[in-house]
Amino acid sequence: MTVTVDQILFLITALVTMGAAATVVTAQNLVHAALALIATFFGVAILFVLLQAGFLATVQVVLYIGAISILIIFAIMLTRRVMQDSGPQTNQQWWLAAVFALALFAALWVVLQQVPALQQASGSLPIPGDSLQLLGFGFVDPNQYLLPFELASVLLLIALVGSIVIAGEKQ
Amino acid sequence: MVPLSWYLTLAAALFCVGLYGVLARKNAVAILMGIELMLNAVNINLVAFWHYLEPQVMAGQMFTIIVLTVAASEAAVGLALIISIYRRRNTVIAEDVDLMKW
Amino acid sequence: MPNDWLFIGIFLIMGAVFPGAPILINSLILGPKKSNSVKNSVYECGIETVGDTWVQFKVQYYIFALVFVVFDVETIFLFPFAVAYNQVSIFAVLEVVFFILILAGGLFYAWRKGALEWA
Amino acid sequence: MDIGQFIKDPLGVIGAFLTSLLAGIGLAPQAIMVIEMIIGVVVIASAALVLPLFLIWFERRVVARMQDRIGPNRVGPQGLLQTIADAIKLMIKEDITPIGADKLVYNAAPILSVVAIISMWAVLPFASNIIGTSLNVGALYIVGVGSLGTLAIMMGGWASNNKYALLGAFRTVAQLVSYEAPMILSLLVPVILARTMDLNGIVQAQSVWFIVAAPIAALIFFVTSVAEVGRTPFDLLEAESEIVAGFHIEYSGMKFGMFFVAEFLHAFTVGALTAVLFLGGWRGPFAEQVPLLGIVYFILKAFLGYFIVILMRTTLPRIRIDHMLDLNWKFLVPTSLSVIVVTIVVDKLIQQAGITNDWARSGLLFLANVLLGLAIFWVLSRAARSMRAFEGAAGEAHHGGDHAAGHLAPAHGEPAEAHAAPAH
Repeated sequence: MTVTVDQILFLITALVTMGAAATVVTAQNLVHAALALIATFFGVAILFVLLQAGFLATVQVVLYIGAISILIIFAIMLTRRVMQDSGPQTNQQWWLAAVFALALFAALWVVLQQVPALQQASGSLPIPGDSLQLLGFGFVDPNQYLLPFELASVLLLIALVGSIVIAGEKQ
Repeated sequence: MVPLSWYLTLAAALFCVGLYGVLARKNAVAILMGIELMLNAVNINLVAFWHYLEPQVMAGQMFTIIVLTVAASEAAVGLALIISIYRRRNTVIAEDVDLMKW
Repeated sequence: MPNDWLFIGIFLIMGAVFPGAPILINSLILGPKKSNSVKNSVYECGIETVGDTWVQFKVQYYIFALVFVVFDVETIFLFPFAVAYNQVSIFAVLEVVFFILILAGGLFYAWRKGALEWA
Repeated sequence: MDIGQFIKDPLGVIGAFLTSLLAGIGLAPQAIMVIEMIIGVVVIASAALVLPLFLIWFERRVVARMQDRIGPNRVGPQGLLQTIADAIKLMIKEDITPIGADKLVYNAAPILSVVAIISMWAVLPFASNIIGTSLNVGALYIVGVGSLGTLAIMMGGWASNNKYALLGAFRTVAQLVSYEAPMILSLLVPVILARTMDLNGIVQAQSVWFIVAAPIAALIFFVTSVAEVGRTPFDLLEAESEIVAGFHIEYSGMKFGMFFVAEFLHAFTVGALTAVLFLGGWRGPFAEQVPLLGIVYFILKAFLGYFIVILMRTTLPRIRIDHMLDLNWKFLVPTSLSVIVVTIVVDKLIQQAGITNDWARSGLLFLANVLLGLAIFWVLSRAARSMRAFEGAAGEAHHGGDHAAGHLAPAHGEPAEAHAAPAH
């Protein structure tokens, strides 16, 4: 079996992403965890590029790296305690959590092995060149995704109002 | 070419790492970061299925954007809750918030 | 399209190498290396540092980031719509106007609640 | 080599020449492609990094002229080599990393801040066929890499282990994040008008410059972009008289230099982006036939934008942080939202009416923008009148007392500026 350039790129990206993800859940310093989270987001963006979803890769960078991670870092700074920032960052059941996560991964892996269709998918299907237009048209087409589109705006409104009510109350 | 199962395996691994973070971390913000990892794993799956199985139907990308929206809302409200709890009880350790615990 | 992204990838790497090189030349070769503890201490405003780098931040920072996130997500939806603008009907345009108005309502709420005040 | 062909498609000719040269050595086609890409990247990136050497001199001269000084005129002809001398000085400075700083993050921040700006150049169309790469999501890509700059500031401020740097970084990030919202919204308007996110496509769609069809969006984009750079009047991040220097206070030597380079390059990139999105980019007489002429037009337009940025810097005073955020959230965001609504509705109506002439379409959109501008002006004047009435009443009640209490400057140690009491 020969290794292609695609596969090498994928493996490097996957390795970096998983390393960063492992740092997110193990780092003692929360800001380090947040920066590793940003690295993970970036790795996922590269994976989207490899999957030829350039728009989603850009959205991933704009939204996750540019907005959500800033929100997370602000929240870390707002809730920082010197005492709680040092010392172990895991609770007593961490080993149980690790066992559970490993068991879940093993189960998922077994399932993946047993579905032949997943092994055979080759990725040779043609990607439509105007996928962006299809997406934009799908958003406003009543026969496609109009409802999720409008619901997303309602969801965002509720999130905005709720967060302001919760975080903005006067002490 | 990269087989589909590679992407799915990676997504499964990322999901499990995120799950570990959610279950094992003490700090509530770190728990939220774990949830973000899990949502990202889901997104990888969705985009991989779109690319390998149905590239002419935009449902995969569409769903990914909805997941992104939900992730943004979840982060906004979740972090607002954490900040609120911090201001009232001066802690962000999930275990210390046990007023409703029996 | 993959070629475009390959170019972007090379650009990002090169974009890191180009500013990194002068920094390395500066710190490893050209710059003097006579450090002492006073020189390496934190400068702040010239007098000696008091206390830890821990400051209480206003919750206002978070609120602004929050409103920004909501509008960021909104624009993500509007960009594909803008690309597909030629094909959509006038009805679809009204849907998008509705979409924007809902979020403008959120902005209006934040405004009335005083969440957009700095002080 | 055919000169006529070269004038028509310089990159194609050079590319064909390189391809034949490299194929002669016996390289695989993919390897040749990658090598050509690397050459292209090196050319664009080094041009972008050498440019600030000139920009800094230019800005210092213009600022000096505005302030009735001479400016740098000793090193080289007209002081042109002054910046190179400064760069050499920075190169032989000691590189200090403060105690307690987070080494990796501290060192990565200045590099990231340059990467964020320089990456925008990958998609800038310099001429009709001279372009790094015409990405089909170009406009959004600009926003994405721009947000990496925000991240760099946050990293630099946090890693310095310095309260003031952290505070400066947080204020800066609050400002950048706030102004990014109207910037993205106004960036959407040219995308709607061109029906593509590809920057070269946006330029090609501008047979009539988009500043005619979308003057308000152009203005908002320009103002918010200047705020993104952190230039005066939005330079609260390094307000020398208030906070020490902002997030980069602990940096020395070339690392500080990189933040400096990033700022100047960003200011020029603002001009370039405004030129691409609203001023027709490389468009001009004969630019289609002779792409090299397009580069000249593009650079001239970009310099026009940069020049206006410098003029703004020298004429306007710094605005207070609460005023700055009010301007953003209570004026720019609602205005850009209404511009988008007006644009999508009016443009669709024009399309339905079957008007295809670009001038007619732009004229109608311009008319809609003027009406919108009048409406905004009317709302603003009413709001100002009611505000004055409210403040006047409050002032009467307190006998001109502490009605300024509600407007007290934020509590981060900067001196509260004198609050001009309104006459009552």
